Amino acid sequence: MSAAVSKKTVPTVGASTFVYLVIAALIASVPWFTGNVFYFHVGIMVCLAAMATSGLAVIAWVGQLSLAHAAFVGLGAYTSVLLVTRLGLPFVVGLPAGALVAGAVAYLIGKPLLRLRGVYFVLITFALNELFRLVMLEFPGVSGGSSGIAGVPKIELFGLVLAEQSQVYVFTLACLVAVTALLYLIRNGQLGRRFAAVEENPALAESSGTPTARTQNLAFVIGSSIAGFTGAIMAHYIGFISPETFGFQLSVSYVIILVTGGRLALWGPLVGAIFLTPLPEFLRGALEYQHIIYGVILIAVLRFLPQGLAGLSGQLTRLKGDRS
Amino acid sequence: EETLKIGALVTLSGAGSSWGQGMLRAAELAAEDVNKDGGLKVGDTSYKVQVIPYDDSYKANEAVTAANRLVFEDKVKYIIGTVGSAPILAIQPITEENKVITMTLGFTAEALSAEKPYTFRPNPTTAEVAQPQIDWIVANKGIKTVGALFPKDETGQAIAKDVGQAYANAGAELSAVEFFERDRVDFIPLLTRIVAQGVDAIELDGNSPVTAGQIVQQARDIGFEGVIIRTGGPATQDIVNVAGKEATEGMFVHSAYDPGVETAAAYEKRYTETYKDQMNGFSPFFYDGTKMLFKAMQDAGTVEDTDAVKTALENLKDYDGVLGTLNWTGAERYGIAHQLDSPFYIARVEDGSEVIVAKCTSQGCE
Amino acid sequence: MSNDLSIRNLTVNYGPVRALHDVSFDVPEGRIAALVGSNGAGKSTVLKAICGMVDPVSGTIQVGGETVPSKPGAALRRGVALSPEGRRLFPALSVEENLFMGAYTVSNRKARDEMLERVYGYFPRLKERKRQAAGSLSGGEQQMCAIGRALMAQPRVLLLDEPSLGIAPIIVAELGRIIAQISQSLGMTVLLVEQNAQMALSLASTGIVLETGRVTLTGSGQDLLASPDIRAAYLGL
Amino acid sequence: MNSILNVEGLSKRFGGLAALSDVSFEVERGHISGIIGPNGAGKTTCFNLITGTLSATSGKVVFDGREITGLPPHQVVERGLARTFQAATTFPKATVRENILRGALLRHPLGLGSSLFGGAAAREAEAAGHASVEEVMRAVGLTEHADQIAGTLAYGHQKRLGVAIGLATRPSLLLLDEPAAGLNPEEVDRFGAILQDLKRDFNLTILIVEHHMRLIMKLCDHIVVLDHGEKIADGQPEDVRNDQKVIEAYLGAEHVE
Amino acid sequence: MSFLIAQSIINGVILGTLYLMMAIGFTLAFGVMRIVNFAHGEFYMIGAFLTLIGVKWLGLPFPAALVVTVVMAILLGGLVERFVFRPFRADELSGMIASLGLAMILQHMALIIFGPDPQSFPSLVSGVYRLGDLIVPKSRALTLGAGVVILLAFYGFLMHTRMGRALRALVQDQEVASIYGVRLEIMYPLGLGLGVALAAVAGGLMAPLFGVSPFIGGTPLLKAFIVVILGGLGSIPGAALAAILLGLIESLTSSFVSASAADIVTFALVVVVLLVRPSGLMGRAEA
Ligand SMILES: Nc1ncnc2c1ncn2[C@@H]1O[C@H](COP(=O)(O)OP(=O)(O)OP(=O)(O)O)[C@@H](O)[C@H]1O
Ligand SMILES: Nc1ncnc2c1ncn2[C@@H]1O[C@H](COP(=O)(O)OP(=O)(O)OP(=O)(O)O)[C@@H](O)[C@H]1O
Ligand SMILES: [Mg+2]
Ligand SMILES: [Mg+2]
Repeated sequence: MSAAVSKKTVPTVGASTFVYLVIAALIASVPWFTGNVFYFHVGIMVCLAAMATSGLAVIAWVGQLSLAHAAFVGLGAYTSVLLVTRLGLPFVVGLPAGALVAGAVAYLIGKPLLRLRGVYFVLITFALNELFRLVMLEFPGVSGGSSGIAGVPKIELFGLVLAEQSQVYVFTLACLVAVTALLYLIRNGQLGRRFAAVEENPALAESSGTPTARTQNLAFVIGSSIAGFTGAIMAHYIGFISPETFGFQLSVSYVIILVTGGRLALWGPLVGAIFLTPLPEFLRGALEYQHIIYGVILIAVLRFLPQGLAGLSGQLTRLKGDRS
Repeated sequence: EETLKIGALVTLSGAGSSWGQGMLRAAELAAEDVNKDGGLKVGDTSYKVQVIPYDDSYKANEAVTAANRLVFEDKVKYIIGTVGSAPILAIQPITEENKVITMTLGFTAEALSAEKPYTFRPNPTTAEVAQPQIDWIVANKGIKTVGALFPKDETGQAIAKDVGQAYANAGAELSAVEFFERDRVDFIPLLTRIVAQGVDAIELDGNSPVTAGQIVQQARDIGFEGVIIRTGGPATQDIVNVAGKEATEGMFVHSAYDPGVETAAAYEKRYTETYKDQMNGFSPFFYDGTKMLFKAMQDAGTVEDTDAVKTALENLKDYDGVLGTLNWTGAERYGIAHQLDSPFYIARVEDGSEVIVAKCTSQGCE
Repeated sequence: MSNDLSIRNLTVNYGPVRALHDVSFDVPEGRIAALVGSNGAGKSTVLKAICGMVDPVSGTIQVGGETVPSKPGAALRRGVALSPEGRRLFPALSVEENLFMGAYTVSNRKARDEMLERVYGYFPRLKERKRQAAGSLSGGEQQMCAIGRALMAQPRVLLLDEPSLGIAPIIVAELGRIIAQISQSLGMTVLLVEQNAQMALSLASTGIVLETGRVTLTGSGQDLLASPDIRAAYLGL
Repeated sequence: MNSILNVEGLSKRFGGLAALSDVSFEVERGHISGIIGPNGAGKTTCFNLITGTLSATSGKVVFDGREITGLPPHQVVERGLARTFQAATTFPKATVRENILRGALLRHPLGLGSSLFGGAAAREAEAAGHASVEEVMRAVGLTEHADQIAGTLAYGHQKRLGVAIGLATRPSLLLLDEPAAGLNPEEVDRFGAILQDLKRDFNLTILIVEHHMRLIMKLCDHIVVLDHGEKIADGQPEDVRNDQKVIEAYLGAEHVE
Repeated sequence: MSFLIAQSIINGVILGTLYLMMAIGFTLAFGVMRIVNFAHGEFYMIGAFLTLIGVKWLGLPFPAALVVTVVMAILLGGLVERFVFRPFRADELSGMIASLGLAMILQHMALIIFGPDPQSFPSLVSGVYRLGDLIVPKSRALTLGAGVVILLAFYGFLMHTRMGRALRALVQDQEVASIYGVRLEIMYPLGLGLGVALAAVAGGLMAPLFGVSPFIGGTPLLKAFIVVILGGLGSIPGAALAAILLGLIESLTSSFVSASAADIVTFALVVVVLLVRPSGLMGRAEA
């Protein structure tokens, strides 16, 4: 029974935080060392995955696991793409609108939805994600139907078109830093305390004055907005969206990133995305074996790092401690 | 000797992998041909052709990542792929901008256009084959009404339109059309409804081989005795596997090649012997397509300047492929002549095998 | 008279915290022993160690002269059943199914059904509620079910962790009689952890006092009941 | 009479079972009142109905002059009516201090902005919260366990922590469901004294469910007795203790003095 | 019209029973073992292949091939429990992710071994039973009959035997179950083995109807999800009700509205049911 060893981290900006920041900065600058466009592309994908998963993490902090996250990424994507392509609005309007619409939808469905807990929530969100996909397919006038929408304009910030992958990378990196900072603030403030209370014991939390429904809904709205925000960037970077893009598999991939990264750790989404997003690239050469190897790695990580990759450093320290 | 890298961005996992594998192997066999003779001679240089296969899992996002890697990391100038429509649309911004020539299977009409000069499609789509084949069948079998089931995706919807138009032109009517969600395995309710409308024939075009097989089996199960037609997309063997010989007896299918044509039969033989596996019907198109690409490089005298190669490829006339005489067409339909025009056949299924009953070109069948 | 349960030098750690130091005591066959001590003294830990729910650092546990390995289930196969702290019923199973789970290893159907009737006799409320999901019982009803479940195993050694917790006074008195009766007529050896030291010690032939993980006093139940220290510390007199 | 809580005709059915039928009583401000009754009598159900954890089949609950029937639990707490649970109920992965702090949040709330971005208000609230936590910990005797993870506490300590979390919400009426279960008689006595102190220091009214008769009889100003979901007696400890129905249903012969 | 309605109802009930079979192994793993088993569909696929191997390669009669499939599947399930799920017994979420990994491994192994193309499966029976104008394909009637027998046997085992009870108890509190003598090392693999066997037998039974390829697992997984959500966690009667309902909806909407409406109606129903009755049609309240 070692389940009881997690601790509420008291915010201390000490040496270790500094070390982490330096490491993070080093990792972030890898694409420049190589100078290869492909590395910038992978870097962008890592940032996008980490951002979307951060949204999922916020929802996980209140003890809920959403399999509808891809649908919210999709909502953001479609919102922004439609605003930009149909109404000719600039991306800088489409981006926040994407986040806003995703958040608004989360707010509307959150109340009835969040009465469900645990696996039921997992399952209903799965159904919702499918529903999103089916509904989008049903209205091709809006969504482009199954053909999707191709030729989405590139990201443009106040007249500056981000045509190069390296530029997009800088932009997504900045967004990721902002999202991570937001997560940090949530977690270390009163809100984080409420989230944790709801996660650990909702009945007690409710009875000691935390409005669990509203708190969960807030987390759901924040998380889904982050998803929508990510979706908008993703759509304009990839340049193509279709309902299939935001299927259940994408939701699952975020869940995998979250759990392997560390479900309750602040750095979980980031660490998970840095590890898992480029992983297929290392395995690509193995072709038909690549998915088998991926599956094995996934199971091994879960098996040997139950706290996720973000728990790795803690586990190592403990190991060292045991030896000495 | 130098190396010429060709990307094979195809689907190797999930439901599209039948096609993906057929395309990849076509490229490999084509590469083997030139490598065997000491490499591809372009100008004064001999290139050893290396095929770099990547899997896109039939997903747009994956395809974009793989395309980025092929174009920027592996620095390929030629890509065989993608299988799917969504992936090709998703990677075109990268490939077109970087002047990478792609040969896609994607059935979407949008894949080819004047704005996308580096994309070619070396296989006919329903749009090309439907009319002549349907004209022939409608005339020969006296069909008035036809029922059809299509998957509710890009390909299914495009095909439904083309096929419906073709039947109308041929003087029949596609009177009962159903779209269904992928993953569906039970078609009895839909077939019940279609059969209740008293259709003369059921059209299978646009469905994956497995689905087509299930539809055939279930249609026969509920007692449908009319004609079953598969207009486009070679998949007879798979359909027979799923539905059984009994149910498929007398079905009319599209066939990409006539085993009577020697070169085609030889390719199939080589394929099955090399890979110990039955050949996917699209494979020969991509074998020919890759070979045409090689020829274009030789004609252009360069592998680097894809503009020149592209022009050379466009200029290939009456290319003598394993499937017969091949040309580019499609200027009317797509605004650019990057669509392969090849002969094809109508076959009747007898005891699980195809028996050719008519030979067609885009002009008509006999 | 042989000792049915014999604990020798039992030491248990929870991570860096030592919960039990060198605990030793014996319970003679067919007798009742009471283990008393304040919150956090380590009483429940003793019972968990016997059942293999925690791994001792050192020490041995013997039942009927045989050493019990520290593995869940091992104690049961040597005839030890526990009614655990916090009831820990199987909440989605019905009351009766919970009781049957107690008799999981009892292969004699007749013996099982006799014991079931006996348990229902002790706690008629359980019979009224036998189809109700155990998780929706009231606190006291759950406690009865947990005791009944342990009885259903027909153990030679019965471990009860605070059986009177949450039980109404009228049933507490009844509970005392039941425990005395199962020890006498069924010949079970009982190790009783209780906050209600008055009841426990008056039933027990042996009393063991645990303080911060150490045995500080053992003696007959009567002697301990009479001891002024005990009266002050545990009986509130 | 100056009552802080009025329960009027409260009933609850679970399928065919009437767990509580038409129960009415009042709790006087500043008093310690008790609910007793045999196992399954409906005491916990009654608490659940008052605090909104369950919704009543019928009946009405008035707290501090305002009806609170049907309000969700967190609103009930916000109005000053807190409860503890019968089973040991904590935030098991957090420390004792953090547990209590989560209860204390209620009286030191922050807006979304200052919760996220700190500032003087946040620091002040945080400090006030911590001060309040220390006070509560001292009152229930958990100070020495302040940094232990709640899930690893001994049972008795977990129960105390439950009371502490309730107290931290600074209620005017505190409902305690068997708070002394798992304490030995000496500790029960001490706990009784603590309750008296709490009542005075925190200006509390207390409604308590307990099976420790000594505690109940000594502590309570007023007692309600439930049996089979119905109120069978209601009055001063002496009256209740000598009520024949109560003796038969609940106390048993032993307690007749 | 009334003919079409009657026929649709028959089709729907048959279809529902097929769905129930696809779902039941998942329900077991989910409701009893608390594993959201994303590899369920792959086990179905493996069952289909095992039966295919038995019938086509070993020349066994179909029932014998099915029995071999069940035995192999139980063994496979036991092994998988031992080497994949064991560390996650107390952790639903990690178990779920592990099952995703497992699904990838299994599907791609099948892809490598058998190739992507569908395999031919000899059909067992052909023709239809006719009740007046109404039609029941014999092949489906056969599968249906076998399925119902298997389901009833399984339900009896789970609800009314000592082992079944132990399985259900285990998941609620493995520590207490084990101190009452339930052997975890046997029961966990057995429980998962049974779930896998149920999936595999469904695959084997439906192979003649729907064909065999490495990708046939998607449908049963999806249907299982829906059936479980609708029916309620771990409730077998609930699953039965949900599956029949699903079959009827699909059949009736497909016959009278359109096929794509059927899917939207299905998912909308799922959402509505869960909002009204969060624990599913017949589920218990706790989640
Ligand atoms: N899982 C655990 N991890 C760490 N410490 C623990 C754990 N369980 C118990 N402890 C500690 O071990 C000590 C003994 O606990 P135990 O539960 O045996 O006490 P007890 O005598 O049964 O108390 P109570 O009368 O309150 O039930 C306590 O200090 C407790 O905090
Ligand atoms: N969800 C439920 N479903 C069915 N019956 C229930 C449910 N909850 C409680 N009950 C029943 O209602 C009755 C009252 O329960 P309650 O918990 O209120 O009793 P109590 O007075 O608190 O008893 P105790 O002193 O044992 O804690 C009990 O008989 C219990 O079995
Ligand atoms: Mg204890
Ligand atoms: Mg109670």
